[in-house]
Amino acid sequence: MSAMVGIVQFPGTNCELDVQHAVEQLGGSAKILFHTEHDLAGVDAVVVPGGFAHGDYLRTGAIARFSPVMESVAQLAAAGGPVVGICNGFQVLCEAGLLPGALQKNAGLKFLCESVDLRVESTASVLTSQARSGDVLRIPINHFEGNYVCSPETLAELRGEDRVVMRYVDNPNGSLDDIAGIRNAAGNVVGLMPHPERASDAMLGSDDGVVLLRSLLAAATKRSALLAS
Amino acid sequence: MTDAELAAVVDELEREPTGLELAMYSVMWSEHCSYKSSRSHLGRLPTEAPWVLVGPGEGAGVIDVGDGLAVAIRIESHNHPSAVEPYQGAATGVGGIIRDIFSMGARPIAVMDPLRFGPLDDPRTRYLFEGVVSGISGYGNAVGVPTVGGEVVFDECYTGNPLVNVLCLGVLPKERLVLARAEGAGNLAVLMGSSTGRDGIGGASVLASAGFVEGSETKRPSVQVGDPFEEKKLIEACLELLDAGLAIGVQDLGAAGLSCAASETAAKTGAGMDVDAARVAKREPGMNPVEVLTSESQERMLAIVTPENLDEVLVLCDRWEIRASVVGRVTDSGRFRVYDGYFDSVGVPGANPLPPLGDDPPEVSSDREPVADVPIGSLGDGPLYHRPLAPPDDLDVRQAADPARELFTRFPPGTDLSGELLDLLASPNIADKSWVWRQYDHQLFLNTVAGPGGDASVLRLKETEGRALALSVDGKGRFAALDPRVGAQLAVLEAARNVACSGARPLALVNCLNFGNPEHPEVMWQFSEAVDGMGDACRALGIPVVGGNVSFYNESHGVDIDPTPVVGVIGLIDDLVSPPPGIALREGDRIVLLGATRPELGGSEWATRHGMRDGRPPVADLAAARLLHDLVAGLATDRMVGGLHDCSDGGVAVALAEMAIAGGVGFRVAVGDARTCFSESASRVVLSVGPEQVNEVLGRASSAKVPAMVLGDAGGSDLRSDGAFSVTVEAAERAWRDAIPSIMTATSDVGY
Amino acid sequence: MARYEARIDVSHLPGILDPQGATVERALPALGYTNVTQVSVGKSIRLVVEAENEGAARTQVEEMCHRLLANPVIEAFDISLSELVG
Amino acid sequence: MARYEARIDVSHLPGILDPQGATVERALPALGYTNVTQVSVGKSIRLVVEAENEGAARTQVEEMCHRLLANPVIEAFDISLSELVG
Ligand SMILES: Nc1ncnc2c1ncn2[C@@H]1O[C@H](COP(=O)(O)OP(=O)(O)O)[C@@H](O)[C@H]1O
Ligand SMILES: [Mg+2]
Repeated sequence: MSAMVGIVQFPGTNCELDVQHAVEQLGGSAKILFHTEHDLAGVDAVVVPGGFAHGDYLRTGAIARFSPVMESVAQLAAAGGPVVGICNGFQVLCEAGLLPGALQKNAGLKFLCESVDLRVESTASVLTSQARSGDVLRIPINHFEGNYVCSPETLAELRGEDRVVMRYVDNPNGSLDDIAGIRNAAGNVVGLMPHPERASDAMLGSDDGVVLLRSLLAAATKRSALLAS
Repeated sequence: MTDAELAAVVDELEREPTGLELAMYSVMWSEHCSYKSSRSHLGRLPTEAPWVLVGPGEGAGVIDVGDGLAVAIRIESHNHPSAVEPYQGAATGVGGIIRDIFSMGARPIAVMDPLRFGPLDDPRTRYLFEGVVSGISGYGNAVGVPTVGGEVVFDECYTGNPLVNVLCLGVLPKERLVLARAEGAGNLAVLMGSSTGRDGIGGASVLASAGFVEGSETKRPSVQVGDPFEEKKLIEACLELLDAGLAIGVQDLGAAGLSCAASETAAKTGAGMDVDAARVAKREPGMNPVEVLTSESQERMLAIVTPENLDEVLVLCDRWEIRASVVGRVTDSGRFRVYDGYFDSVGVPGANPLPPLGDDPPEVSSDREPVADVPIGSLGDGPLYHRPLAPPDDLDVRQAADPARELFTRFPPGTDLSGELLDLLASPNIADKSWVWRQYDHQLFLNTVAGPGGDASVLRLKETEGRALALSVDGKGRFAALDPRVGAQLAVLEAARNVACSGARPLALVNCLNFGNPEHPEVMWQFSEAVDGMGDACRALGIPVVGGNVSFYNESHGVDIDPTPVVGVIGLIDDLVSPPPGIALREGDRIVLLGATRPELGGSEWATRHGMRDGRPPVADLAAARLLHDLVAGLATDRMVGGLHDCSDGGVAVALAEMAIAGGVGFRVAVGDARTCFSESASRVVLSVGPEQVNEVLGRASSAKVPAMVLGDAGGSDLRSDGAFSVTVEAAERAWRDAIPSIMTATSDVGY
Repeated sequence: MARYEARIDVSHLPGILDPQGATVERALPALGYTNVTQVSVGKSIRLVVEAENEGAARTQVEEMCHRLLANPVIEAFDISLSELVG
Repeated sequence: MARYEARIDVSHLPGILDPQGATVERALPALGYTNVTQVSVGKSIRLVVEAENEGAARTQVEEMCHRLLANPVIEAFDISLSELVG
């Protein structure tokens, strides 16, 4: 049986079916996890997808992180399971404390939906294991709050531990140190603002996101094998 | 409401109306809700085709696109609310049109936004432009419906009265199609979504049915605030309800709020409806039935459900964290009755419920006399006007002018037109609009094969084997001002031509008719002419009109806007195996122009930039257009071209420049003098064709009886037309790309 | 010239929908707070303005609120000023 | 039980860039305001809480701020309470 990717759906989430479609196009299996669920039964990896959980009201991710499903996601993360937050999902993971820092409004105070170039910086993560360091991928961003900030100490730590997973080649939103994505120390929790699922089919203009989704599927498969043994 | 209308109400009821009845009739019989000035004309539009499942008159038009799939489409204006509060006006416009689509059982998958403002050198205009675009972005993105294309036009006639039109498209499995119908006495009307507030009271009638006076304080209380999060939950809940077969019908609450939604659903089946105002969740204490029934609070839907299904419906709504309560009951009385305290919480009449928390007990709760009791059909059956028509006095004079002659004198053959070309590229009407559409999520759902920035937007239908939709919205107000009949035809032709450029065949059209004050005979004449022109063009191209919207009273300080019929055309691509060619020039290609060029500059962008607004619009040769569209769709489908682009604003010189910028490659052509460079002759398309395919392309054109001419070659880094202009691709791109952002950032003097 | 710190509280006009406030209010019980009502979320703006005197400072801040900082169509504002010394 | 109105002012931590404040500050000179500096834009939250006494109310509101209303990574908060009578 192939590994199962769980995709979290909060009220207001809108990229869950897109991630599911992209995963399935690559031969993976995925299912939607409603935010009220406590049980991740049978899921080998979790994606917290993009959208506007709870309308992004108050702060992006602020309310979502209290959802029952997030407790289980935190447990999975603690147990070394792959957890990836894309866009709004990245914001939720930061609010939940699974990743450090926060995402503020873009420097230009405008929503941005466009393709950007991303440089892969660290391959020691469940999202980039199959990419090469230095690769430049063209992947769309789609956010108003993608401007990463953290304390100087956190930044030093992220840099020192090779935890910046991807950087913008041409910073679109004012993000600190051009950060587009980061990982936790173990590399099993990753957050990134760009949307790999939107770059997973040449028909849509780019398939540069496929290598990221494949990395995630590989990590899920590995975990599923680990649990089986 | 006029005296005659009031007399008609008294006639209908055979007594004086109650306060609530009067309020309901006055909103329902407003221009906005009743189409009383336009109805007598709209019947002249063609509406039928074998693939049309639902035509005009319902929430949205629905067409069959094959493979068991149908598409719902509709367009609406939100002009007046956007002039008062641009962000919220535009946001709630998007919210409203999306509700029209999912109330048919369709999942909304795309929005388009044809917009019109005054010139950008006016600070108020910049404020409106910025606010409207952020409102569409803020609402559309958060509600999770991509905005895949649109239009922005700047013209002085819109300075006091901007136009904000929004189109929405949804897909549905054919068997999920539902019409908003209330049937079966004893069935319940469940109000879902936001609480009902005092916002938007009298909105439809006050804002859309009267001229707009800038800065008018009195209209401010009716500003509505959009809540895209609530709407997103409503979309999911309503589609789940329909999928599970739990609702007989759902109806959105739009203009005239609950009075319209509740009466309309029942009037369509000849049933009756009792509504209990006390059962409606209110945002503020002390709201009376008049306020409750006419409130236009956003994000509300009415579902008709059987009593047996009620519990399941409430559970489903609870799962999506939306409020739901029984507020009405279907009857067979043929009457629309409103009570204030009549139902218990599960819709059993005759009970005497506790008032909602914080409310005083309704005064009339115990006697259970209705506070309104009217024949149910009468609300929707407003007056019908045959308003007088007369062409504007100055029309002959305006049409007699010939800007081509004057411009030819100023720019005789041999004049270097490089500066003119750069100036046109930097005109906000022609310049790059990515400042706008970058703010819109235009990719959600992974359907967007061609997004904004080209001719038509192309959406694949993932649920099918390779089918795709092409969409374009266009309006030609300046042409319509000079000849409304021809102007309307040209709008249809341009939208259809854009769709053809992606290889699609047109299936249907929706229109948004933005006009001035219908009490002016000139405006009604323009309207009538435009309807005829649109009808003719649609018939010639075989495109049925499946829906529309009329917006009158677009005027400021007594001056009407140019007549602005906007159309959206949707086309179908049967088998999309790779992205359509797009507009980019390809190095080494030959450049071919299809269609005939005449010295037509009346109403053109070039003439307007030189202060000339008069003349005649380009000829709209409908038969020639049809031949061109068929030829072009075939060339695109068979991938006979590397790129192709519709020729419209700014003429062939601008079309070529846009293709060069997109391809990052120059060209050398001979397009003649100023009159042919910038002429806006209709029904032309520029092709970038591989040298080995040129002969076949020319052959196909000749057998299709479409004029075709090789203009020159693509290559190099200059845009050159012999004896006319020569600029670098870089300079052209800079002029085109920087125009709007530099105006919008250099002058961040926007304020309220 | 004196310097004043202005603290401007921008809130929704009564009767105008406040989706943020409503959403936060709905979220609180799940966090164990069942005793909280009437949540509203507005903006709080701080700035420093140089002016002749407090009256002049207030007039200017009010004007800025009308023109830029608050949207008079849907928002109300409330200004408090304090002089900065040194 | 008494009822308290809490007014919570959420602002950016010093050293954390405030994109909204920066934008407003940049826009002001074009409007003719050249004497305004240190603009910051934060949130102002109001709510009503029922509690035994002011101390209990404050403790709860503080906890709500820590957990939900403010993000300690980037924001500071300031609470003022007033008892509602009647
Ligand atoms: N308001 C808008 N929203 C989204 N896209 C827009 C908007 N205005 C223009 N666009 C996009 O920019 C491109 C160029 O627009 P336009 O010049 O009006 O095209 P055309 O002349 O071919 O009709 C189109 O793809 C259009 O969809
Ligand atoms: Mg076009």
